[in-house]
Amino acid sequence: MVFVNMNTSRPVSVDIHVLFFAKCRELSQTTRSVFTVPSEIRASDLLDKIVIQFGLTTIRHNLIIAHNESFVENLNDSIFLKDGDELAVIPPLSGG
Amino acid sequence: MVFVNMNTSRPVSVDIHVLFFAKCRELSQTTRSVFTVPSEIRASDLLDKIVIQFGLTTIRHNLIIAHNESFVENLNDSIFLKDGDELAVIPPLSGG
Amino acid sequence: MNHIKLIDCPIDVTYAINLISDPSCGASSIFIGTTRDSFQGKKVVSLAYEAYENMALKEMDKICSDLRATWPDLKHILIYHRLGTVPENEASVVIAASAPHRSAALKAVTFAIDQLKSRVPIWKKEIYEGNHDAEWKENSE
Amino acid sequence: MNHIKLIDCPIDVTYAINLISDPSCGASSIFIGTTRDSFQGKKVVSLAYEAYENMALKEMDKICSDLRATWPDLKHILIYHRLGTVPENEASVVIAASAPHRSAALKAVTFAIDQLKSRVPIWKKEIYEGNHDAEWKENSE
Repeated sequence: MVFVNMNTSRPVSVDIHVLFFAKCRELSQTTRSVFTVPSEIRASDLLDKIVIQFGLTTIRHNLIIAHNESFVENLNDSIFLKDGDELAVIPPLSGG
Repeated sequence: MVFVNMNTSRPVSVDIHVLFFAKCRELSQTTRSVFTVPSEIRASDLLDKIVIQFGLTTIRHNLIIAHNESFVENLNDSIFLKDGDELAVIPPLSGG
Repeated sequence: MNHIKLIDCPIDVTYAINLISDPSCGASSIFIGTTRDSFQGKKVVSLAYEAYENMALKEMDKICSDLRATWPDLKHILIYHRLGTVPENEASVVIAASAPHRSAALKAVTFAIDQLKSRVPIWKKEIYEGNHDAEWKENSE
Repeated sequence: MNHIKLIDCPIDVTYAINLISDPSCGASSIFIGTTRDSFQGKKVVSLAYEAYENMALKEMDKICSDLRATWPDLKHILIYHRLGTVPENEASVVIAASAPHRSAALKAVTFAIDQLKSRVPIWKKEIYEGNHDAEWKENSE
């Protein structure tokens, strides 16, 4: 399933909220940012975009993402985004 | 090793303290009794003597014994008793 | 340090937890055994515990030695068992352990309560409401 | 009942234990995670925790569901995690569970702390004495 703009055949873009925590928050120097992304995108590609945009390249390989408060289990999966969706960049956990 | 009275060749008798707990205490109607027994005896034979003497036959097969505050692991073992030794009759445990 | 006691009055769990806490330890694990209010449909009014006290303390001490042999990182171990009448819903046993990391603390407490039930000479009699006979229990688990 | 909280002030362990106690339960198991005073020879002055709060609460709730699916006898479950600055030697996390028998309570708490460390979005930064850089930790165990 691919969402396309019927006029241009390009994927629709959506505005999502990207959240940063812990070391990501410090490196990106923000806690929350609106980011425009394709409505369908492979999770790893989305993560790469965010990593480049927000200066997280040094920790890229330790990051996972959560989409609307649920972990994206496999970064090879495609995710489908809607305007206003919440995407969190998750560095290694250290609760407990 | 057998302790014998050199004059009679009979095993030496010793006086031990027998302790009763929980259901054993209720059945025997005593907490502590001095009992004269051979200084060397198989643990199961000793237990049988106590069971008969103190009215514990109904629960005989649930009993173990402790000699000077240590469990006798195997009732087939011989135990060597001295005057004043402490022997406890131990019904099934229910601590916790 | 090992804290071992047979106690005739209510066990102060908060005190017990403070006793085993230590700045070097990231983990404390605590088990509390409590008198339950019923057994096979009979309402338990109270429990009475008795012990072969000297031997029970020796066996509790041996449990501590066994724990330390298996988990050398353990810092403090506490085994408190109550004796005498224990009203419904009060703690009959508290076992606690502290260690730098959680695994030792958690495993030690689980092992200790299993050991306590199988080798410490303590007995429990349940007293029921109505005219059910009181019963000496047997650990089976 | 499930008791789940992210807390900005000291966790009251005694209150937590009372919350999970129940007349039908013979066993309570409690785990307390505490800030340690040193890491690799550096003295820890304090820890700061932050969470993705909404998601953390969701994940803590999922842990409770998983526990109840595995040990249906569990009565009460409590998962409290502290956020913000936690001084040395204070509890950062308390997990507790009650059940009629000890096995469920003990296993559930062990499982819950493992799960919490691996899937609840909470992060810890250690602040050291002297001029060592503060460090975001990673759970590895």
